[in-house]
Amino acid sequence: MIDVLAAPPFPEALSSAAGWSQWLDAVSWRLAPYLAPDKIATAVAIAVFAWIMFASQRKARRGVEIPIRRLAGLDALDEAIGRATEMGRPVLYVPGTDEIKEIQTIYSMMILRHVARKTAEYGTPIIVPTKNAVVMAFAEEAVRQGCADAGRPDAFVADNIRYLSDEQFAYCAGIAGIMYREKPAANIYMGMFYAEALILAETGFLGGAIQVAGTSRMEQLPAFVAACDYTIMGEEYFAVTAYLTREPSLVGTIRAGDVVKIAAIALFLVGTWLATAAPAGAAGPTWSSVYERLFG
Amino acid sequence: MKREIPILLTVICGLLVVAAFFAPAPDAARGLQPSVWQAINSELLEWAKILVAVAFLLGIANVVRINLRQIQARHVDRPYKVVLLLSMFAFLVVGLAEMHERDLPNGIVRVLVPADHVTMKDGHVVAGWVQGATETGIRMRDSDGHDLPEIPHDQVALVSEPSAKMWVYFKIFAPLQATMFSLLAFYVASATFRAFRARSFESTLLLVAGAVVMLGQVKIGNDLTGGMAAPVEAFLMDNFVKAAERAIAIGGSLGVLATGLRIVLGLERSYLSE
Amino acid sequence: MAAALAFDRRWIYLGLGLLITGLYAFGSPEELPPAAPVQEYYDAIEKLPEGSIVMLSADFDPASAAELYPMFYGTLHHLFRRNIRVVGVCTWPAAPPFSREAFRSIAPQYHKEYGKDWVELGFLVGDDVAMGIIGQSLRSAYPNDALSKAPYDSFPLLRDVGDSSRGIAMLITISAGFPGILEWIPQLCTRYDVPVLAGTTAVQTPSLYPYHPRPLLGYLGSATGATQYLQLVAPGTPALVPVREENQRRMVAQGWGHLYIVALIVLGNIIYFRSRRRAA
Amino acid sequence: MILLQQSPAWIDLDPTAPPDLLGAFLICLLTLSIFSFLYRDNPFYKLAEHLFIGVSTAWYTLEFYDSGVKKALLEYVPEKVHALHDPALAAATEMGGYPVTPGWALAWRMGAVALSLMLLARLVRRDAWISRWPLALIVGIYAALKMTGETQARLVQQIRETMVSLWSADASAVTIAGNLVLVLGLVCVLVHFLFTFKRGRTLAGFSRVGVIVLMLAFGARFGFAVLGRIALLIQRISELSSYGQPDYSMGGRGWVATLLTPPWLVGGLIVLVLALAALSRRGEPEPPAA
Repeated sequence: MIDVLAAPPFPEALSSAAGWSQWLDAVSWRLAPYLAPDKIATAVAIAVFAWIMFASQRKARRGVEIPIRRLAGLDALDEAIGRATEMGRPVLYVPGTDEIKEIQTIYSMMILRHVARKTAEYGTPIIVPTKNAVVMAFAEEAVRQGCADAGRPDAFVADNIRYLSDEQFAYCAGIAGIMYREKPAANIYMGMFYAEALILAETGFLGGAIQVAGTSRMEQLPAFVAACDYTIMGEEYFAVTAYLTREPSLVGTIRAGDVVKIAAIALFLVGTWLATAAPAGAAGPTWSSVYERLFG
Repeated sequence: MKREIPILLTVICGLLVVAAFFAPAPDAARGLQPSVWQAINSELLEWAKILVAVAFLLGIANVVRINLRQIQARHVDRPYKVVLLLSMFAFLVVGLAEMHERDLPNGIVRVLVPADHVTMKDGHVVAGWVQGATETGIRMRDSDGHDLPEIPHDQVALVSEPSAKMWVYFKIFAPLQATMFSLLAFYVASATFRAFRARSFESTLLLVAGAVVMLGQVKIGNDLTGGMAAPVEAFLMDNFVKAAERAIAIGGSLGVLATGLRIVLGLERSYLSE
Repeated sequence: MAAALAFDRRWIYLGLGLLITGLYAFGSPEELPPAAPVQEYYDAIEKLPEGSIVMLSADFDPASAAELYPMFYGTLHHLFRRNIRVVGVCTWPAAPPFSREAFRSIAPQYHKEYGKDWVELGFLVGDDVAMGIIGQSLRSAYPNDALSKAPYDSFPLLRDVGDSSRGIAMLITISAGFPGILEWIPQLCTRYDVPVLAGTTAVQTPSLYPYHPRPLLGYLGSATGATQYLQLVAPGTPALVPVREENQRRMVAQGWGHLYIVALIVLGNIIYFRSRRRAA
Repeated sequence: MILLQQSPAWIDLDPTAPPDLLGAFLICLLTLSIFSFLYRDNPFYKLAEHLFIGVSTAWYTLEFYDSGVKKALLEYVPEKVHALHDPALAAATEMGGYPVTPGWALAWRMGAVALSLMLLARLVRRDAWISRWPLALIVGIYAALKMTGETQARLVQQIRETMVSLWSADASAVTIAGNLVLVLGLVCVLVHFLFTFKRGRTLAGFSRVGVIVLMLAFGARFGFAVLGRIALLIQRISELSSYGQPDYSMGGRGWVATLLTPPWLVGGLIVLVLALAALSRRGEPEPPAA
């Protein structure tokens, strides 16, 4: 399959950048019929990530402690619930505006279980408005389990888990109505939000409630940061569930992401150093250009 | 069985698509032909495409079911739900008729699809339904379903193909959707005044950066700041925002990688327990 | 504070509505200074050799047409003016009418022939998967075109593209969100090494910065970018002059709208801090 | 703004024709009905909202059907059956550029047909287990496609693109500062998103800087969001005002002609109805605004 005559030759020596560049040419030419050479770096990244993920999961399952840093927004959750209890007012938990197929909604249910345990411990009512009948069923289950976790199964009030509307703005108006009438002392927004984030955060702010928000959706974070007291942003959102549940598979995934991030930092710092050190306007390949080629 | 086969399907298809990603690319210059990987990849993606479309069509059944139930239950919004269903079905019928103009019986086409008009250079107008164009001219069919003699391209001055589907799109759908989203301008205005507070160092930074971008993007903002806003905004965007967005992109890719790996390796099963 | 803020938000709405309407009605067009990525977008099209094939993807719907349709319209003029051949595709189901309107009105102005100089392939369902299919083989993605429903190989232009997306010199996507430029990059641009230009909505613009200048050669961000681009293309294209002027006119109202919002932030915060001082 | 060559027709379904009067009235009515929600929820808004859901659902259905069912199955399958008997067509049959026989192409596509039928089982029973097969396939393919593509474009290549030369002889101070901000900013934000390492002072310091960079980026996003929303609003105003030209007037001259154009007529009607409704409601308590 390989036309040996047309194949670029291997270099004589590998002592210079030019030699390495020629070596890369020769190797990728020979690999091309079997594997896309520009995608090798991607394959390595996937393999390394998978390996660390499985290793960390195994470690976590064996009971080795992998620490997870405390998130300011999480401390705020307890504070918010405590304040609601002092004031004798309920806690409002909004699980986002998407369906259960959205991963953030699933994670929101795990957080809800934790929040419901706390409110049950304090004996504070928790109101959960939902935009979707399926989400409502999941939310009911989460709150019920949370109450059970606290040893207070009687604290579960089915009427407080409400289906409002499938229409985005009608759902939003319904939540605003709850904020006006029942005056929750703490509003917790966790999950996937769209344009309504702005209106919710505004209405909640005017009601004077302490507000904690969390979403991995960047578009809506500005509204939450500007109008809420604490915000769990971006990737932090996924760490919350790992932190709360300590489930080995989640912890292992977070760990693998961390290690790859550190590797990424190291890799581009080396590249930046090589690029800065490279002679300006060099004609042939430099160490920097050879290094850059490794990334496809 | 009920669980194993779906997971097996996920794993096999997933691994095949992953393999195709790394498969050699065809290269005509070197005589590398497309491999069987390209064929499998192409057909699997085609399957996914068809299934996504069919799944969406199933959604219609859901819309009908929910709204019918509300109509039956004498919901307060009952008249509106009727409008919803009627407008949906009317538009579906008109749209499907236009799409299948060539396959449908003539009587139905005559009622549901507006006639086309071809104006000739001599001012003469031919009415009928355009069936398509050949190298030499335009083929049309008359209101009885008979083929008209082909009209040569060089005699045609103007072809008018009215479409009820396009009319509904531009006169109803487009203005409604555009206006729905423009409401957000008002909501942003209200929220900025009533709730966006510089209560911490972080939110202060956010509001200042937002103001810089708003001023830097428009002429008057730049004039009012003595030409400072635009360069400051450019520096902010090209460096700070680029750094943050790149970190977010890297973090996002790790999230996709983690979930993707778990799904492709058959470890993630939550999507099956719907 | 409560008193100052609890007044009806509808006054704020009314203020914004009146301001924008008034300025749009009475403002006169004004020139914007050009931005670097817009110039790069323009230059990238200028540098394409005549006769090369570009894939122009309409990935938007009426909700964002205000920002994006002028870009699409201007880009198509620019491409035809430069005698570049255009393959039109859509990954948004509500995009085809806009794309069709633009092609149908612009192609005759440059005496461009359907099938030879341009072809419309229409909407392809599947988001990322649709882009994957297009990247793998345009022929598999679209066995027929959208206008005349004729087979792929009956068009000289598509025969020149062939199977692989490598037959395309550049992808230009006018993109409103998902799916769009952020999906085209992994599925087509980096995977098959196709350079890309993008016009995007304001909301999406910040996400593009990491990909510029590679593989994203240049981009138009929001209404500002569209106006700056039209300023560059309109000279020499009389049909674009009214579009440019309309956009420049809108930018006046836009500017005052921004000032209104900035003023609201400042005012809101002054009230907030004064009431806090009083409370303390 | 559209400049008309001739006066508009009452109704004209030709998309290339100048906007017709009926269309103008509809556009103005629907646009202003949606805007009326800013005052309060009302029947105009509700009607427009439900019409929007109905029409948009139908539009998406038509397009999905056209691309995913009509072209991919209803036209594809007969075409390949035809190719079975036509050697010229058979020779041109391929899958993703790889030549196959029409029989193979058909057989493969039958897989999609079978899976589609399994999906349709949901019409009969919502929890039909057989419908999980096609769902599993969709999930697997999307996951694989996104995972590989995004790792290349957003991880590997983003690392590569960060390898910038920090300074060179001819670089300005601003460029050098920018490069430093880019590289160090990226390091800090990535460090902020490290979760499983104990935080000493160094890590915490990096993380603090990372938060600052993130906040600036969120601010920029906020500024751009405002830009986009206001642009949409201006376009609506522009479209309304294009129908306020004398060409669309029902009669009269001067300002009377303007008042008799669709936006003013429709707007007046909506204001009148809402004002009457408000008068009849006087004395009742105001419900909380959304």
